[in-house]
Amino acid sequence: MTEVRDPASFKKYISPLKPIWCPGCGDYAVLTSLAKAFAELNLPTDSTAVITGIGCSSRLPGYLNTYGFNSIHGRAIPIATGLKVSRPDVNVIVAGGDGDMFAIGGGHMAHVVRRNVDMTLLVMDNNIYGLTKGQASPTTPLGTKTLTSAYGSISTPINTLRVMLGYNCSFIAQASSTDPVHMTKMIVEAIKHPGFSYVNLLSPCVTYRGKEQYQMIKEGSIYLEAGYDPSDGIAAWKLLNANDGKYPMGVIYKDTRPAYGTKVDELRNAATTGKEFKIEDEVKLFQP
Amino acid sequence: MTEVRDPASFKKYISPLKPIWCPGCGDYAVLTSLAKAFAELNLPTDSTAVITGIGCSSRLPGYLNTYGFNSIHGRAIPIATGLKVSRPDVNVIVAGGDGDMFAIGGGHMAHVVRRNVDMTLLVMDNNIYGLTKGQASPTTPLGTKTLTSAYGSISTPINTLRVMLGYNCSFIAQASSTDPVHMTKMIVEAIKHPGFSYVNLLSPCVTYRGKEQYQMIKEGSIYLEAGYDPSDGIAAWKLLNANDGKYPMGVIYKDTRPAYGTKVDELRNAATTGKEFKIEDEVKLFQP
Amino acid sequence: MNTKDIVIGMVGSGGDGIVAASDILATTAASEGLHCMQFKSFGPQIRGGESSGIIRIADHPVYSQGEKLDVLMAFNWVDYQKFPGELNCKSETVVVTDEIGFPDVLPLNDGVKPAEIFKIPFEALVKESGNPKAKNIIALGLLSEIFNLPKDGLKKSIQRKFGKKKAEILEGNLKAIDIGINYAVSNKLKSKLQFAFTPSKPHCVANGNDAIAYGALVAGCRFFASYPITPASEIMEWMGKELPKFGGTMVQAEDEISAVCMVTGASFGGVKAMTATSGPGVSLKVEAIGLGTIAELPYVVVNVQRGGPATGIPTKSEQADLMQAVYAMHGDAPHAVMAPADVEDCFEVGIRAFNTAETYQMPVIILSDQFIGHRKETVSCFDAHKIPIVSRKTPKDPRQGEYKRFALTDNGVSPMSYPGIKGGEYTCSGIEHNEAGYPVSTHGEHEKMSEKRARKLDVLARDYKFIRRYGVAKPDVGILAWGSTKGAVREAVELGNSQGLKLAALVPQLIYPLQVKEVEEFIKSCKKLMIVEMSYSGQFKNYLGGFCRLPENIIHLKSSGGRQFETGEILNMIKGNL
Amino acid sequence: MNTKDIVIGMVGSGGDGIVAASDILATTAASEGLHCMQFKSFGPQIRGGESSGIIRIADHPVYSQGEKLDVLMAFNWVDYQKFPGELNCKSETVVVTDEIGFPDVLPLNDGVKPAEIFKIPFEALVKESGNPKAKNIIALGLLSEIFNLPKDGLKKSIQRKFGKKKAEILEGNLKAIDIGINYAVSNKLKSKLQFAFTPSKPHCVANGNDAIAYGALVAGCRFFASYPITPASEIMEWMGKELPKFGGTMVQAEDEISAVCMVTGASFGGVKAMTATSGPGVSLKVEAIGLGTIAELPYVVVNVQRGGPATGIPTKSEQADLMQAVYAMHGDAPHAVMAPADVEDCFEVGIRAFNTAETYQMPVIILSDQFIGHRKETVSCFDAHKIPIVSRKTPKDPRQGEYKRFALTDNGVSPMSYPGIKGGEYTCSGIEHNEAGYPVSTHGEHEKMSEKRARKLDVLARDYKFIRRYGVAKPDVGILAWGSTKGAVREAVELGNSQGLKLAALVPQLIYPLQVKEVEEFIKSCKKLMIVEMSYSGQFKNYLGGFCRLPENIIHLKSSGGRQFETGEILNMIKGNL
Ligand SMILES: Cc1ncc(C[n+]2csc(CCOP(=O)(O)OP(=O)(O)O)c2C)c(N)n1
Ligand SMILES: Cc1ncc(C[n+]2csc(CCOP(=O)(O)OP(=O)(O)O)c2C)c(N)n1
Ligand code: SF4
Ligand code: SF4
Ligand SMILES: [Mg+2]
Ligand SMILES: [Mg+2]
Repeated sequence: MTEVRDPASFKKYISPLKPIWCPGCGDYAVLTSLAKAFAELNLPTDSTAVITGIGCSSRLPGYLNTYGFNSIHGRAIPIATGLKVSRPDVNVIVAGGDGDMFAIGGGHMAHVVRRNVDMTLLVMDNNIYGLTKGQASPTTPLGTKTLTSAYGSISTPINTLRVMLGYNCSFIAQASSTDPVHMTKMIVEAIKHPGFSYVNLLSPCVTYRGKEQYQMIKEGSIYLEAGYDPSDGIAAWKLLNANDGKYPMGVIYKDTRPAYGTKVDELRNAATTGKEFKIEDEVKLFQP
Repeated sequence: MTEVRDPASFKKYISPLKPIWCPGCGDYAVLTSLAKAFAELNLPTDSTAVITGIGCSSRLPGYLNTYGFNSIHGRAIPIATGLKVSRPDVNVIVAGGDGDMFAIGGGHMAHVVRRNVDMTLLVMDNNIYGLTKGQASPTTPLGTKTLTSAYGSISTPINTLRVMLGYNCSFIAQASSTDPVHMTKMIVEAIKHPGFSYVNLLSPCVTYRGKEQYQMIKEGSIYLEAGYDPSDGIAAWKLLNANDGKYPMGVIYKDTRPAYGTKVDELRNAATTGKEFKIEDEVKLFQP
Repeated sequence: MNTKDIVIGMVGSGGDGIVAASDILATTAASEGLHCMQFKSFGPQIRGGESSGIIRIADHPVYSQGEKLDVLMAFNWVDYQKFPGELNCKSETVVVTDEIGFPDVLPLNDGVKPAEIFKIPFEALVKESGNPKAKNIIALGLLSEIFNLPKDGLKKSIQRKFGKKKAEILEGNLKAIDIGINYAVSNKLKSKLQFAFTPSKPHCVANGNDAIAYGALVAGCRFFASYPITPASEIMEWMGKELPKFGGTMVQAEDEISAVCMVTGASFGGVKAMTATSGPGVSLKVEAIGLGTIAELPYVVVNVQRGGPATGIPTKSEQADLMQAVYAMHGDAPHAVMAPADVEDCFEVGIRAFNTAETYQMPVIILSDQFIGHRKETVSCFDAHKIPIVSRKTPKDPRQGEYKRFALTDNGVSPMSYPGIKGGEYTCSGIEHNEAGYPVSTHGEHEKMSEKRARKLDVLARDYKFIRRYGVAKPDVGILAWGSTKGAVREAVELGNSQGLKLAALVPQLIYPLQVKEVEEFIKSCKKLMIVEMSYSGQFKNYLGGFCRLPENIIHLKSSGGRQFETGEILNMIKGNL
Repeated sequence: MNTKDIVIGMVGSGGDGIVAASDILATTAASEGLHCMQFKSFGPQIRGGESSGIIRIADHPVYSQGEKLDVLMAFNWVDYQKFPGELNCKSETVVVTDEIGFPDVLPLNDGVKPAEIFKIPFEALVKESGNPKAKNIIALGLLSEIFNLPKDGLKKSIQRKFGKKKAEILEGNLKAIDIGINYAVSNKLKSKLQFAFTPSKPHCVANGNDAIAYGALVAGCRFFASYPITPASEIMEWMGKELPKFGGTMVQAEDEISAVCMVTGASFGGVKAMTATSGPGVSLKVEAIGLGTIAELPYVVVNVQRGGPATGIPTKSEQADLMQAVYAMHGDAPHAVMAPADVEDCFEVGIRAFNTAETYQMPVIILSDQFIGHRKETVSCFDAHKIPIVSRKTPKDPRQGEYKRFALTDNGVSPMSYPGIKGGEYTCSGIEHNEAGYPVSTHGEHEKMSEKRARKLDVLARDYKFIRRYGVAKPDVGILAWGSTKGAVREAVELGNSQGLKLAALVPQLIYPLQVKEVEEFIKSCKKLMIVEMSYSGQFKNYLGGFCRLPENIIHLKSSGGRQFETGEILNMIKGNL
């Protein structure tokens, strides 16, 4: 589907560091799809930054030749926000696990959405805490036995797509490691979107959720058809409330609000009203 | 509307401490309405606890004769969760401001909702940070000039009702300080609801948002009619996406999922399978 | 009696305009070239509650809030009693008060009887002015006549304050001043206490929070993210207004964690960045600051301390976040802590903190406090070009795959790239790493990197030049203090020495790393050591003891917050220990 | 040579079953009544990467991981080199290894040449077993024959481990043991090093994390909330399984802030509660713990320390969260810190921490570390009734409006009510308050309450009875250490004294408040003081210096984490300083 300009050019985005990921982990496909998206968009490595928290998935930046930040658990979004707002010229990708982004980091989500900071969030959702070796995550299905739910999980999982729609996220899409070509396409669309874009990536954890996860995703995937209108919020809501165990794949919702950067520019214009300010003149503020 | 058993009996819930609130603050009506709801439900002061964070609104517990906790900014929900889960016999009310609950405390919301802890959340929403003297809050309208938005706020406010619906909150209602009788009624229904219930209380801050807030709320209030079916999530979504500047008043959404306590009980049954455990026998877990 | 140094306390209810009046007095002092220090205190009520203000005006520099009040202007005595320990009178105090509600027994401490009492028919005067809100301005007119405060300056200040409003408002206030003056003149209200002053060149007047903000702007700060909190919010509010004028951005974050993380991201992006908060906020930022230490990111965190622990007393000052600033981060986490000691120092520390952060690539915590942050003080006009501005060292022409972000160097500082620098691409991380930034987990590599990061502190402690020392070379009593206690300490040293004592004080600006050599030399130079601090548990003493062998018998003046040390109290303790 | 004390290192790749093998050896030792200490180490790979295990087995109690390896069982040498500094050989080390991939030059430190080398045709033996996963079990059979390890115990352990699985799995593993034994017998593989042991009554075997969890359960903990983190997650996982059996609840919180706040709520509700985490988690809990100190809420926070700062080295041990545990909270925030020194101590500290929290109504931080938390160790069987359980003091028959939650008392402790107690209704808060719990903001009331809260620490330091001291009464060198370094220190003291040195050690269990009297007495009793700690910056020394005047010349053995001290290294440093 996606046409990569030079089929091999994505390799220049991949660093020599060997991933610590388990053989078969869904994150390998994310890494490659992301590099391919970079290649397709021809993003320069030096003006692109991939910001993550902590988790298996959050190791991502180390395996890329762009600028990267493998920070602390749950804080990729505010770190990326600080970077993007102060350096609007940098292409900023935020990535992380379901735990990183929706448990400890969940409090930042409503706010990055309402600011509509122009960057792309990739959640590598495996329904488990991988790095810490198999505890329940916010998206672990009810009843699942994990290290921290010995008798089966009793908390309803978060439907993250629905939650993002509730926040009024400017771009919402879904893809999975079972279909890397589609994943690349979704990432490209998300990066192109002006404003905050979110792509949920179903990325199996073969070690703590089993290889069956691949099968499950494959069987549940429903690709959105041409007739689907992602600008219709009511339709999107209905889609995400179907409760049919299916995974809608594609762009689920999209609007055209102005991004934060645009609003910051307007604010600066309002503040300066065209004037030039000199740092030493600020002392006037303190004169009696 | 609401029938208080003994019109004066609510007074026993009010403590002798004089509120620090400004004259005219909407929070006075919340205090009285809550006391009246307690009276209506005849809740014993010693088995009722009101848990808040920090803010003008969060001073609430001090003015009540129940148990109370005026804790730290943004943490009322997890504190209340710990209390309720470990002491299911206590009636737990969580309350706080729009900043307390949706800025610093926002990360807890999705999780208390998915656990569906049986308690009632009252957000005293004044669209501003009152206690710190007038900075923008997550619900401050776009363009508003505040101490921290000298050139007008540039972040889209959170539609908290819509966000809670996105979380799949088990009970969502709205009331306002302009109509304390209706407020009492909503609080009573929320407390009665098994599972997590949320009531958004529009409570004007006369000092930092002006007395006009009362007028605005009064004019914008639309009471949900008898025909409205709060169990219909799609209808609720449509209502909250109307973008007509109106405030729907009443029970907006309601479902019947089992509460956390019920699930904990089931889990315990699964763990014990009817057996009695002795503390000293646990040593067997360490025998070779 | 003529005085060149007068302390005026004012107290009243919400509508009385106490704060506005004392602000006007501060501007008056500054515009007449006098020196002043002014601070305010409020009751718990959000609005309309009791408030009080104390202002000290002198024709020489002042370092503390002064001793007890020379003048107490009490609109009413119920409110007066809501500030126990804050508005302390003595038998020389002159009281100006409303004739209505004058109590049979004045509720002053220890039955103190004031030297003079002027009872004023405020109701009538307000009626005369036709403006129910003019009481405070009338009072200023009265005070200026009774105590010979600068009347022209006062009118100028009124002009400044109300000049931009409608003409009738300005006129009304000028009239109110005259009503006050005229009443005093016609009733021959003249105190024995007369303020004797010679006007000179105007000073600037600033509070510590604004001064830090301006310092940061001058240092090159162009990104600021924060979350509102008393008593630090003014920094954010100032930044929100001024940064956009210089192409910068202030973001109000959703919480303090987010704020420091935004700053982390900006720093990673090569932009000078700051966040400001108070104790509760720092408590939340601890994890991220730890990240800054190992990722070696330069940025500044301001803590305007308030009473703790937890929510504590948000509107009052304390010095009990010291240990937190130094030690809160888990692991060995090298960073720096600096403390301004007065408002002027806030501006300089604002600049030096950025210079330090950029030079050593580490987070720098500025420990201010409510006393400095909220008080207004006359300062010599801030010079944006006094302190040279330092920016981080970047790699020259780095090559991808070869560039070592964490190269081991003599001083521990490695050239740092950021997005936009071609070939400098690297992955920044909070995981222990090797020189290239790749994750490692052996003791050997951890030890090497721990050593590298710690080395930066050694170099900083060695190279930091500013040492603040007062008094004689070989003191009988030498005082170690920090931050806002400097004021009373400095004054105690100068007053004590003028009385024939031999005192000295050392007040470091760089708190961590401690400049052990300088501190130990000071300690050795003293016959007896005194430590003064506003922390019940005596954190500064504990802190110093961790690095220096303290002498066995120390005079330790410590107190929990919510008040300020007085010069006399320090001197008395010294005298009692000589 | 016969030995009663053997240290066996094992290393291999992911599928090799190193960890399982060393676990089986630990159970074997415990079931034979021997003593052991066992620990593991992994490469960065999430799964399938290299792993290593070291186990020390002896017929007497062991306190440390022992000196260098007596036996190294290396499945391959590429993996061996991924653990530099962890699998240290000496010239007496006996090597057992695969004949395939045997290198020309063994990559041992400093060119050490092993005493004996046994090359094993593992491929053939695995083929013989018919089970590609049996390599580790075959190796155990081999080792047991070569070094005379307890064969019966080994088989019993296999039985236990696989007894609940399918019969063929059990049989396959028993067969694998025999294949190993038989190969060694028929090839006369007998080392000169023979383990000489006398079986006795079985011990328990536990890791520190499980031991703390059980201690807490015994102490009455019925609510536990936490967020997963290495190396603390096992506490939560244990609690999740066991608490529901006793009517308790484990909640996996959305983050660490939430976890400690849930615990705060439970404590407010009168329920004993705990949370467990590691450094990054504590960094996030700081604000809430501060709340616990002023709201005077009893609960327990466990920090299983790992390498810092920030993410640092999650899988390795360090002792650099000490200052954080004591000082991270803003304001003066009285609480207690306790440190277990070994696995058995974890159980006791688990109980004592709750007793302390409940008695003094304050948060108690348990500072464990990865070394204790993850290692398996034989312990005398935990006695649930050994330490009396303490619960909080509640008010008798309180009356609403009269009950004073924060009543000033002699020891600072005020009777504490909770929901359900009629008349005990009060508003708990983090705002400074008076005795009734109402908000206050004056210095005077703040001082009073600061004093009350601090007093509890004085009483605790005075009344805490457990003092851990080893060695002679008047040592030439006295060692101060804490936590997991106890092992090597204790062994160094005993070994040194057996060699004619005069050594002693003090290892406090109560870290904060410091029992200054006892520590100072100890210091005075020593000719020379040594401080041993696993922190690059030397936090323990800084900490002690804050409260005690330390002697001028201290022997300071400090190191960043990621390794353990060896007995010999401590003794050598002592000898070099005598
Ligand atoms: C503050 C903090 N808390 C906890 C941890 C431990 N931790 C590391 S990764 C992780 C969760 C990993 O799950 P997820 O985010 O879903 O990523 P995955 O590994 O599944 O890709 C946790 C809890 C940490 N590093 N820091
Ligand atoms: C950790 C922390 N950050 C910041 C503050 C300062 N603070 C106190 S209340 C408040 C916000 C108040 O707004 P809201 O929650 O809407 O309550 P309101 O006063 O409007 O009722 C803030 C920022 C604090 N006390 N603690
Ligand atoms: S543990 Fe799971 S998520 Fe982590 S690397 Fe392995 S397969 Fe991937
Ligand atoms: S500041 Fe606003 S919210 Fe606070 S008490 Fe006053 S009116 Fe109410
Ligand atoms: Mg995950
Ligand atoms: Mg509000």
